[in-house]
Amino acid sequence: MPETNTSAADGSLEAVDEVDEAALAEVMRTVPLGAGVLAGGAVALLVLGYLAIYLLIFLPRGVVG
Amino acid sequence: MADPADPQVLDRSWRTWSSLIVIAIVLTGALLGVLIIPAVQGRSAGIDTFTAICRALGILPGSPAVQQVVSRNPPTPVSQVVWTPGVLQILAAANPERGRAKVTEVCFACHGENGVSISPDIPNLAGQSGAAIYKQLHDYRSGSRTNQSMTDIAKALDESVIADVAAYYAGQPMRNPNPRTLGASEAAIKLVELGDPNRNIPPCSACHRHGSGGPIETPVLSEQQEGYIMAQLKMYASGQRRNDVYGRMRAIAAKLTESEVKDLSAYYRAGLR
Amino acid sequence: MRNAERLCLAHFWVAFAAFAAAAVLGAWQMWVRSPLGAHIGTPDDYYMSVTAHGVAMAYVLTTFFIMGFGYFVAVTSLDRPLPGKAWAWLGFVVAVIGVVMVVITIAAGKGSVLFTFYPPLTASPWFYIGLVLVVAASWVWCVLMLVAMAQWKRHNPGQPVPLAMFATVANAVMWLWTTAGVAVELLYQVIPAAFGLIQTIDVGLARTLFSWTLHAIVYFWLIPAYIAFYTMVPRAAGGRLYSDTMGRITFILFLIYSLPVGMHHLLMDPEHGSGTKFIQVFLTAFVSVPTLLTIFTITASLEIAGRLRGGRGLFGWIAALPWERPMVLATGLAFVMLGFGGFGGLINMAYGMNAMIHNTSWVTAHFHLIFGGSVVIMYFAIAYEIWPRLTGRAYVSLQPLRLQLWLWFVGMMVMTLPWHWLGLQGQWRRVANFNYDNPIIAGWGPLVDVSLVGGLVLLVSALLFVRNLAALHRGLPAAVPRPLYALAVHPPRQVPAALNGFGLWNVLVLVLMLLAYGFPLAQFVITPSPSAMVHRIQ
Amino acid sequence: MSEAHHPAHERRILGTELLWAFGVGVLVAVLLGMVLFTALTQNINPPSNVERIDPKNLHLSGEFAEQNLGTVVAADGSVTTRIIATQFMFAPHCVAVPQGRPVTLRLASPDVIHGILVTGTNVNTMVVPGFVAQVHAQFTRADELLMPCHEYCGLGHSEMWATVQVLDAAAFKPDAEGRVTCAQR
Repeated sequence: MPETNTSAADGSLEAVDEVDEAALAEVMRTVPLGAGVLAGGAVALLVLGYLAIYLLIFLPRGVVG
Repeated sequence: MADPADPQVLDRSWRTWSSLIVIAIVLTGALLGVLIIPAVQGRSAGIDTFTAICRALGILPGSPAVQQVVSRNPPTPVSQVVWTPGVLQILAAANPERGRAKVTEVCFACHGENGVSISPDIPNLAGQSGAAIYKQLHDYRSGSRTNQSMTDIAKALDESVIADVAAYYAGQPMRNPNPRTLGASEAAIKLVELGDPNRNIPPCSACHRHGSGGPIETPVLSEQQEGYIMAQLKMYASGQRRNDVYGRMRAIAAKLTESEVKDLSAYYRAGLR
Repeated sequence: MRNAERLCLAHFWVAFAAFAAAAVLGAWQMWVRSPLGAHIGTPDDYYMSVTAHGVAMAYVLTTFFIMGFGYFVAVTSLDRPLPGKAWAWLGFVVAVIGVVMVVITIAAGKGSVLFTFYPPLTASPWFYIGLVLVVAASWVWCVLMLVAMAQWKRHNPGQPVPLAMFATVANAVMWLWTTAGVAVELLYQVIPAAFGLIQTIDVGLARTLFSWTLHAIVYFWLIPAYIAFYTMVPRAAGGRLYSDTMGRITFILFLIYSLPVGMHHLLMDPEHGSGTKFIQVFLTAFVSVPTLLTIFTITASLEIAGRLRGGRGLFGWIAALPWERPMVLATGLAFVMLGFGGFGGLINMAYGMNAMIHNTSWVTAHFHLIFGGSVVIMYFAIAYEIWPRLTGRAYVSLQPLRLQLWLWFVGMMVMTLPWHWLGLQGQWRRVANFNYDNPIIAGWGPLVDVSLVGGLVLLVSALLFVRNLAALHRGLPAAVPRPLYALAVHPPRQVPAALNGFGLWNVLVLVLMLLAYGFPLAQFVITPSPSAMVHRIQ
Repeated sequence: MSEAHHPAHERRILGTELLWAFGVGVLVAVLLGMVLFTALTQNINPPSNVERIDPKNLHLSGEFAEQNLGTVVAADGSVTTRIIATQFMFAPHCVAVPQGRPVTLRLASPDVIHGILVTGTNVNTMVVPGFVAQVHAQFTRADELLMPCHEYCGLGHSEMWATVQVLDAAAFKPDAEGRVTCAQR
């Protein structure tokens, strides 16, 4: 399939795709530190929310079974 | 020694480990849910471990954590009719021709030969649901519902004749809505189509029209006699009539005002739906 | 595209037409339930509308979109013509006939049993038969996907199947397993009852069979979004996929763990023991694993892109991402909604805690966020991404596309956050109107109004979406766009057979289903529970 | 081969993913641990009675006949409330329960699927024809609560709700037969 480079105008959906290998090797030294912190933080919030609902709303409403 | 990069070798360890992990997970869940939790809960509630495990599996009724309650004594039912496939079979197998014979012998005098009654206080039966007619005749016969003339008539009928009569009247054509009576009140239309959430009143049409998916025995209300509906609603409200299972109509009728009873009776004389 | 454009476009347009109509109905439903629209429309109208909304969104939008997208992926990722294109068109026609039957029965008021059926209530048999036709057509699609992958493998021995196609086939395999439950329920219980051939239904059995389908079907809807995450988003952002292997493992985990967990929809049901419920709750916890793996892998892929574009520091890469591209923007918004929706889901699955929110607006909020939010916004992004390839035309501006995505996100959040709160207060589901004279319910009124605003924003967004796509058909012809699929940082050269096919996983699914559903289903076969009389709405 | 394409680097990526997966495992363990802990220490289960009953003749005799419905205090002091959920109402439509005492709610349906919740509490169950649904609960505050049907049961579903009166010890007075009915307000 022929590849045609379109301009980076707003009308084009296309991502600039030619990833430079050297640049990639460079960023891979840090990746996925930011992602780990971000995703880890988000998931930690999720667990905190879960525990909060369990302990602060569910259990005080009384035991069922 | 095999090359560790060989796809076959790679695959063998994938197969083994993934199978082991997946099965270990589900067995852990089963061990906890079916053995450990019920055993511990049962012990704290004084239920033996075997019973608690059977309850957790659903083989025995009850919670593994709570003693099961004991049922109460049998009382008198408000209606003896039980809807089963067998009863529907009887209705489906009924013979309208035999029903006609009975109708021309007895029923026609009040309900008319084709189901249009002779008086506003006697219900029309033309096109009525067979199940509804069957239920009422059955209830008259068993004494769940009483009426000076109907009780004696119904007691003389056996099950198959009841079904035949029900089938005969159910097969009679319903009359077309009478345009003269279409001017129903706003309040009645609201009750029929919307009900009143504030008073716990469901829309009448949720049960009383064809194909509403409501209780099997509910009569279809359309082109019905005004005086009859009014009388029945009043008898339900006072508890004089009580063959509605679980008091569904008693509860609703008790909440209706006098003018609503009048409006609804007028509405169903026309039978908009 | 090798002439599959028309096939894909036909599927997509049926999907999106149903979507737009359902969005209108959804907004109307919210209005009549709110204090502002009290006493407008009858319950009959409302349940007709809810049934249509559910059927259109859950069965028509999803099935047609997934089929169209599957054909697109098969042709583009394998770079081969689609096998059995005539069969694909036949399936399309059968599915459309099914939809027409369903629409007619619902519009006639003979289908008001909602899209989840609730036997012993039954609708007109043609309602169910229409749905069966849609499902049968989707089985044709499943077979074509399997054939396409098998043919490709024959021509490329030892090569790893492209991830997009691997995931699509995972979805097809899962769907074949998934539909077994509802197919048995419909063909063995509900349709005979609707025709009057049987007068009673074993309700416990019917609910258990439906639960077999009920959870995995959601993952059937979801997998296209994840295909976009793994195979389109990294390239759209200008980076690489962090790990191709994790992608394969994720889709395999979806296949095996979305099926033996459906009984968590029956946690409040009296027909199963607490122990058999616990087993499936235990497994349900593991169905969160593929999503949590995806969150990390995709965030890492985006980090690669952001850093390649000059982002620095711990979070600087986030600002450096090309948020002006719809695919990237949709992913960011989808992740936020996935976070909230996933949070709600964790509460739902928590065994005893389910009692706090079962059948309340909390649950409605949960699945609108997960499905309507994160999944459908990715459907939008996928459509925006591939529409130029299908039509050979280019957007004049991406502005309306971004506006539409933002509106969808804002509308969804404004609608569902109040629902969570209302659910905790006990606002229950599936009612045509609320009695705002009651002091408890009156207190809910303001929040219901807020959620209505969210619903109206969603309606605007839905209509704008259809407009954006329709406008492109009249756009300027453009050159063939560049490749769509992302490369991995380490493109797979060879993968173990386990990660290149589904034989092993099918065996494990079978084992899990036997352990999870074996006894719960067998109990109804050993001693059928007392059956209930059929109640016909027709 | 650049550094990023080195097999060692590929293994490092997988190692990082495994580390994350380990974290996910910890998360799953925490969630399940919470469930397990409350199940073992507080006996919290979902309502799972699995008690079969024929819905077709519920009204004829036995505990779900009309006269047996409502709240009753047994000789041993245990409180049981029997409720019928039917199209489109509850019988009784007002349920009296005691504050701060264990109550067993037993529900059955003679027709189609229903379900109940009690607002602001954890009381929740499906009512499936063919089974007795049972909830063991304690109501903490004296209050008047709503008990709606929360599962679609037909065209009158929206109007199907009952009231729950949580009565304090002074107001919760059984009659000679042990029955307790709602206070008129």
